[in-house]
Amino acid sequence: MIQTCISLALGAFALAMAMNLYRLLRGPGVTDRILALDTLYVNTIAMLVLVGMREGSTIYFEAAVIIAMLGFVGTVVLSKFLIRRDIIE
Amino acid sequence: MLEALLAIPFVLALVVGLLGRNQRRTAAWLAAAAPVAGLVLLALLTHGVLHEGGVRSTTPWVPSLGLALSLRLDGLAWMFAGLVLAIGLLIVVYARYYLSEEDSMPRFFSYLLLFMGSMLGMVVAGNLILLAVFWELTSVSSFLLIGFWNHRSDARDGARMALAITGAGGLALLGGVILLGRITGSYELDVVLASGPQILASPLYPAALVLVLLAVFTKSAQFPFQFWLPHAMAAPTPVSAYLHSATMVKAGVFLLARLHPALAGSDLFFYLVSGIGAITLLVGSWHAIFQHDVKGLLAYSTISHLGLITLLFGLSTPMAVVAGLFHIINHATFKASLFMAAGIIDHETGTRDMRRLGGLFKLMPYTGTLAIIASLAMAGVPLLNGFLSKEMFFTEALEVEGHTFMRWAIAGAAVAAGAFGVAYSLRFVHDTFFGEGPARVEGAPHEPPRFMRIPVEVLVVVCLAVGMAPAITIAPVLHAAATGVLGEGNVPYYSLAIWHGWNTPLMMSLFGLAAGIALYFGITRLINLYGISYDSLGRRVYEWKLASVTRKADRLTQTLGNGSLQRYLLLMVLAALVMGAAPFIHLSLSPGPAQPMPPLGWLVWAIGVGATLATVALHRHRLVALVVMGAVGLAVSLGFALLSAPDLALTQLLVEMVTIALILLALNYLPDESAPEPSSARRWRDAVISLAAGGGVAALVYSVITRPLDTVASEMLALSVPEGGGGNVVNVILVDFRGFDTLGEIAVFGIAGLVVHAMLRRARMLPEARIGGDRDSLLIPNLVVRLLLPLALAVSLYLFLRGHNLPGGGFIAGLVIAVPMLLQYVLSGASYVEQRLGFDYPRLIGLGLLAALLTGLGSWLLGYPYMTSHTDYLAVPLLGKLPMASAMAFDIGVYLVVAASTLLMLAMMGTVKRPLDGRRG
Amino acid sequence: MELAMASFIGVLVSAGVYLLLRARSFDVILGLTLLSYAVNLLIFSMGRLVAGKAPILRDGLAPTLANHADPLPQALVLTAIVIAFAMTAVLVVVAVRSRSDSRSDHVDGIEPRDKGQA
Amino acid sequence: MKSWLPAPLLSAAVFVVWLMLVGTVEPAHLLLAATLALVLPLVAQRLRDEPARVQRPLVAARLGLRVLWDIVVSNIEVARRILGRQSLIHPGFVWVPLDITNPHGIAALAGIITMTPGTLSSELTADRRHLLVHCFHLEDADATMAQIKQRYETPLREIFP
Amino acid sequence: MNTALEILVCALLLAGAAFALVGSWGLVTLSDFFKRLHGPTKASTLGVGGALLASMLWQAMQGEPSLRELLVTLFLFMTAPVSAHMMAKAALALDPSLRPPVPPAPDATGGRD
Amino acid sequence: MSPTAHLVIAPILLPLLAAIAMLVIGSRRIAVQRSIGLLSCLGMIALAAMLAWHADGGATTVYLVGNWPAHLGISLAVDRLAAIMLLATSLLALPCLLFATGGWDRRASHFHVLFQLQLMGLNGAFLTADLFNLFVFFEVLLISSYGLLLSGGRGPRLRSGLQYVAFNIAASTLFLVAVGLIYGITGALNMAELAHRVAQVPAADAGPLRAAAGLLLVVFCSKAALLPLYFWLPDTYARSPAAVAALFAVMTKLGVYAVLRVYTLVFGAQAGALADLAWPWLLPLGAATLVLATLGALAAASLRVLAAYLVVGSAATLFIAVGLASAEAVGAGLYYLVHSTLVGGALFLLADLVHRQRDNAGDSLRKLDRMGPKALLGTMFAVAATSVAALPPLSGFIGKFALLAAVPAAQATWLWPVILVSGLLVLVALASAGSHLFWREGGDEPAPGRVPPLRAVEVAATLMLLAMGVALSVFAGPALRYAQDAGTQLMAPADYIEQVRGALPRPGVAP
Ligand code: NA
Ligand code: NA
Repeated sequence: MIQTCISLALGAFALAMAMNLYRLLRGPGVTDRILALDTLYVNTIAMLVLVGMREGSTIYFEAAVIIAMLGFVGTVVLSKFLIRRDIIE
Repeated sequence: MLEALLAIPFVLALVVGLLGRNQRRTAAWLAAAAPVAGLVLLALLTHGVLHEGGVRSTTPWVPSLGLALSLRLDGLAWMFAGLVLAIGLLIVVYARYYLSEEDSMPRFFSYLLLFMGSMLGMVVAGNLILLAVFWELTSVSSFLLIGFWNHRSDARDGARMALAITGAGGLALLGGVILLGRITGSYELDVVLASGPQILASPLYPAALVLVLLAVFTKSAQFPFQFWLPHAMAAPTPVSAYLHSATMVKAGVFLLARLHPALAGSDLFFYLVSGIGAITLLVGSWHAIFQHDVKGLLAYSTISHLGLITLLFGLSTPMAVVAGLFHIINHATFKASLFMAAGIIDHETGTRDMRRLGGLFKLMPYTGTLAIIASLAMAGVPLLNGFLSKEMFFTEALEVEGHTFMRWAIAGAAVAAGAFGVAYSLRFVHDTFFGEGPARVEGAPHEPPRFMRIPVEVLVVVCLAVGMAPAITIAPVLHAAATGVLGEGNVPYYSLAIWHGWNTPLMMSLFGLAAGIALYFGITRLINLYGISYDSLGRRVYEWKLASVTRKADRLTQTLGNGSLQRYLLLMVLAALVMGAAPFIHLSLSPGPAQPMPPLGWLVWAIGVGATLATVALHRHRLVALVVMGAVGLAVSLGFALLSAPDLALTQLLVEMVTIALILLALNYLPDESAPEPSSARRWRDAVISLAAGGGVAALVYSVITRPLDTVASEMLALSVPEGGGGNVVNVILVDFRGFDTLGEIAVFGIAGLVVHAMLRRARMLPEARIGGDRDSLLIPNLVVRLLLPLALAVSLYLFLRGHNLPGGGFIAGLVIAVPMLLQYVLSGASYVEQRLGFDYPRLIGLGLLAALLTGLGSWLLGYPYMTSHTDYLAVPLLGKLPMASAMAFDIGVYLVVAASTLLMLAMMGTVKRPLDGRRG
Repeated sequence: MELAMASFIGVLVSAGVYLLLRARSFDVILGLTLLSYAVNLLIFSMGRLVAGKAPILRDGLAPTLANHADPLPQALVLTAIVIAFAMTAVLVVVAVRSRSDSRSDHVDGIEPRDKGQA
Repeated sequence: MKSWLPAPLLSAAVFVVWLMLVGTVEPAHLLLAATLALVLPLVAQRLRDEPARVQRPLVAARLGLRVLWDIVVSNIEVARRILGRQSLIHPGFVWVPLDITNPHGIAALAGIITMTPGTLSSELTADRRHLLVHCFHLEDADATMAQIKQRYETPLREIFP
Repeated sequence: MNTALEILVCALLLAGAAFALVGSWGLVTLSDFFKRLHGPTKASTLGVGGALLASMLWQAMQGEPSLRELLVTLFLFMTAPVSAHMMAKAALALDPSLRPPVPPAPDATGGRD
Repeated sequence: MSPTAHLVIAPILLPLLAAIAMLVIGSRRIAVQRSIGLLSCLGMIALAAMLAWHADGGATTVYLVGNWPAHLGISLAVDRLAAIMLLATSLLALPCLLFATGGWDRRASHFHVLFQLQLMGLNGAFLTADLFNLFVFFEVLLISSYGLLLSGGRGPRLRSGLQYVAFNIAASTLFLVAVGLIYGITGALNMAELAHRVAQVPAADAGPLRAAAGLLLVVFCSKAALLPLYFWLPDTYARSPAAVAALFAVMTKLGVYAVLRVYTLVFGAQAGALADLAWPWLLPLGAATLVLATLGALAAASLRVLAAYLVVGSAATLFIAVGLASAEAVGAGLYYLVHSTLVGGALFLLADLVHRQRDNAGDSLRKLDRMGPKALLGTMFAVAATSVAALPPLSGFIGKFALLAAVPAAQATWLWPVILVSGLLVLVALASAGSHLFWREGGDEPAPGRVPPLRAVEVAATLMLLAMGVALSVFAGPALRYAQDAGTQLMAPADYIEQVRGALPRPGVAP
């Protein structure tokens, strides 16, 4: 049962990511794309965790931690660029 | 002794060259010492030459090439060496008084001695390659001598032309002697000269002959290469007298004589050499008549006499060889004296233009007499040496065997050239010493200093002595030389009497004399000689060729290397396409079975491909493209994660973050958009090429990865735990199996930091655009990120410590600390962070590299190769056994370098100064 | 799976090469970045594509290629990623400095329209 | 005390995070965690002007639970609106005047506002007196403002005085 | 017990997935940036949070209890607001007209204490 | 393990250690940096000499880094070829560094560190027996070269630097593609192991493997500046700082080295279906490059561009030697390689001296100007030019003669003219350049103080390189013998393969 649920959830997250991809490619604004990328990252965490569950493996954990902890870096620097252009002042 | 003979001029050249500009006397004395010493040595060697079949010595140089410092003094070499040294001595004396105060005497004599040594080396070389070596050295040293007055453009041009032509000949000679070496198996002259029949029979003979003859014809100014010699007259007169009458131009005919036993005897040789000789004889003597420059006249005369000698060697009969050798000596004496006389005239009047000269006999009768005697010798008037060899030539011309047409042609040419020779000799004498003039000359010409005349006197005396008493003066020398060429016992009988009765040659001589006189006066009657402006066709062809080659080279170079990176990269891509596709003309791709695709894979594929295509589509909008490309990175790292490569996934993620930050930092100084491209054709072309490249790579990849692989990695898996001490095989490979790669990798990474540092620390750049207003403190993100930092440190340490067994390791850990630090920079500003956490990053990089280096060196102490890892368990009370792999210490180095270098790059990018004046650039 | 990987690599190469051949330094940087993704994937896939078999040894699982993906290409890719990053960093800085010094972000340091006059 | 344990809460966090990471409580790791808990905040401290000091742990815990609950509730609420008709959504900005002055408190407030779906803290004025909040569906600006101040700011002012 | 837990795990998974899906759906369909910005917070809170909780429970059921997923959640909860905040600021920077005027400062009594 | 056994790796570690020492000590103390750098260079010469002497026994010495068998770890190997390359590099490096101490090293940040690391990269590339490790060392030396080229640079140097960096990154990318494919097909990276496996590769894999080898060839040829991949070089070299450009004289040789190593060892005569893969391409391309480089030299507008084209030409000449693929030709090529490295370096140094002595015209061959100490510079130029133009008796002549002698009759009909005519045109170009620079004067008298006096170290460094070239001529016998032995060794790689594959790790280490 759980395996089925995991697969369903994976499917849902995959679909979510596909939708993120749509927004990423479609835009229209650059902030939309940043947002899409950010969401893509966040959904990736869930995906990695779910794949780990499905395979009974813990090796995806590090990637999940790294994304959770540092995945926002891209968003922050891109936004900072839009705010100030000079990302390190 | 032979070595000493050769060494003296070179050593003295060096010594003289080092003298100061004002040490003129010392230079002259030292310069004179060289030929004097040489003549003494030569005299000492004479016995060996005349009675012991020559003197030889060999010092190995490059044995594997058959190149040895073989010296060989036989009769021919002896005669030439004598000529070089004796005339050289006279030239030194002459030049001592000829050169003016402005001319650097040490430099002149240094070059002159260099030339003298080269010439000597060429004549005494016993090895063909060595001969070629000295041959080229004469070209080089003559270049320096011709260009001695280098403030004059004619001197520079003349020197370059001479170098180009004779240098080309030298290269041909090199080719020719290599062929001879291939035929005979040796470059040693003794061997080669003894292999005449073998050489003539070889299929390589024509090529070898043509190459050698190219050298001969260029050096001895034979048609059609004769044009360089008149232009070499821009040289100081001593140089002309020495190089362009007595010695260097004789190198060609010397080579003909030298290789006569090896090369002569074929029809090809006969027709080529005598034919070219005859043409040159006529062309040279005819053109000599129309020169206005005294030295120009003498130069064309020299060309013609060299043609005569060449023709004689082409005839190849023993008598012709003797005659050729004889004329070499004779020409050297009278022509050198004439050049010196011309030099005196130039010296005294300031011009060599016969249109302005004239009537000098009244002003300098003594010099005039000497010059007239030498001219008569040149014209082949009886009782002078020129007459004797010319008679021998006429005799030989009449005895050309078997070729009726050639016999008549050559005999005719001989008479015609004789007449021309008389004509130009007359012109020389008449237009300088008699008639009207001198006009428009500087000062009052008078007799030159005593010592300037002596060399001329000596040479004229030789002309007279040889002309009147050949048997006692020149006969032994000639015999020795002829023996050197023809071999012991092969020298024919000949008589050097001045009177052979009323025979055909004498008739020819007399006819020529009469015809020459008639010709000269006829010409002066018919046309105004002074009105002819003369320019050599050869020179024009040469210059046009050179100019057009240079121009074409310039255009081609500009077209090819047009400074366009796009072109260079395109060529690389095309080259790769060609090389990648070439095998499949014959071979085919044969992929194996593929695995089914899991659904998640399609998602990742879609993200990757979609984002990649979007990146290209949007690339002109840079920020957007960058955002979209971020998803490509995510797809790649997801791919890694799903395909069993957690370490890669982590690394890719982290590098991605830093890369984006870096590129954004750069974007601050770049335009927001790429300028539109003018050419859509180019875009389409590039698109097609790109598709081909991508398709090719994809096909290759597909065909490779669907086939089985037998890899060394299976052993690595097996050995990883027992010998590498770690369960994360990727990490064990990185720090142990292939730790040396990693050492290089962190070196690269560290260097990148240093390069960025070096390029930016003093740079001043203005951002592309500025957003006004004060900096936002970004309080909220700031506080979060500062809270995050210690936690990230903990994670980083965690990833580092367990990297050997689980995903992680020094590199990843280093980035995990660098990225939050990057955020600190972004949110708090560089100065804030630097004030509080300012590290000397370059030094940290050094320390990291040191840690890595020393860890590897540790194993030396234990007697193992560099980087042999040692794993041990350290028993610590309370904590139990801790694994202590030396590889982990290595990883500390990685960690330090990665963190320090990343931060250095970001910090440098973030702290670029503005230009002082506020403007770009 | 192999086809997907090969085609992804192919797309990356095409995109990378196309951008590499553009005239602006920034485009070249993007192109090289895409090419570096392609190369990393290429080397990686040379160990063949295996899902769920990370080369991390565990007790009870024989250390063979049947149970684990080929670790060697992974190690190579790690090195390649690092080196590519280092190179990108240098290229970025050079591009920026060149732009600043020559007032053009053209890869040849000069605007095409100025070329005739230069 | 202050010099070598400048931020006890942070130290505790490091300690816990380490143990969570390694997933064991072996003595070696306890010791290591303790060491890190001492050392890492010292490093980080150099970047921080004023450390966060949490005064009322109980209030904090209660606030935490409330936020979690709000997250669930507002998630559902927002999900419903997303799936519903777009024309019914009326987004809007609200400037929330701040009474809280502790920067950590402000940061926490902003974080909570953002994490609870439907509201998004967009900007803080330079004088830290106003927080711009974007609401997914804004019916009554004053009510929303009051709710934020009452539900979150008040406890936060206690936690971060 | 196990079944109950299993059901809980499934519920968390499906709920999380549903929220993530809705959030991303919002990202696709909502009409302007600030509205879209609200969508993903769903994904990052309940969506991922649900998955993480499920994973944690699941591991505990396997006999390998671990709190590491909690760590992921912790980090995510720390960083996600920062992202959103920064993006909002970026959008306001791009189009300053969106920003309503700052009201006058609140009265001093409510201010600093 | 005897201490001398570690000599093999020492040429890599020594410069690394020197660089580290400089970094740790800090960049402010220039005197210390100079001392460390010069000592390191001297040490490298000593090491290279010892290795060369050792290699002359004919044996290939293998060093197993990390004590792993060659196919698992990374191994280094020294044969005559490697020894020659090491020696040439270290001999070039010392004068270059000395030249830089004349003042450039103060202006370019991290100069000394980067210089040492570039040497580390070069030495590593020459020593390694592993294809991927070769890539890594390529990158080490490339990135150092970027730094050396660009540090302290502005304007035009940055422009050509951008091209150089981008071009080389693209080439490195291609390198990785090729190495990846080769691994994917053979499953190994060690070149000896590869040699073994390539010979047995199944027919189905031959196509992709040939393609991979072809791509690799493109990479090496782009480093070595072979047609059509040389166009980037002249600008870059001409705009490099002198000491750096001079050191770069060895970089094109690195490409040639890599071709020689890989295509004799891995895809050489014994490689079965892939045998002798490179030679058919190299000979015509080498000849064509030689012609074009010669034309470039003829058209060069400045002495440094001229020198750069001569570098291209010398690499092309080497490719002709390599393409002939015979022991004699390769031997001649190796001798020529050392010669052209030293003399090419000297020419760049000299060009810089000239450049600074001509206040207004620099080293332009179009503009006229006055020159400071003409006699000294002119003599140095004459010696260098004589050597470069392959005029006797200097090393260039011997190298070219050896090469001509090694051309088989079949190819001689077209190769000789190419080599000889290009030699002539180079001679013409150099004679024109020399006569323009040293014989023609014009322009204004430079303002007092504008032309700095020649610095003794710089002149000494240039003279040192020239003297090395002269020594190479005087000792041409043993030098050429060594080179030809190296050629023989290369053309029969069985011993190398056996030594590397058969090298046993030292037993007894307890992990
Ligand atoms: Na080991
Ligand atoms: Na380790």
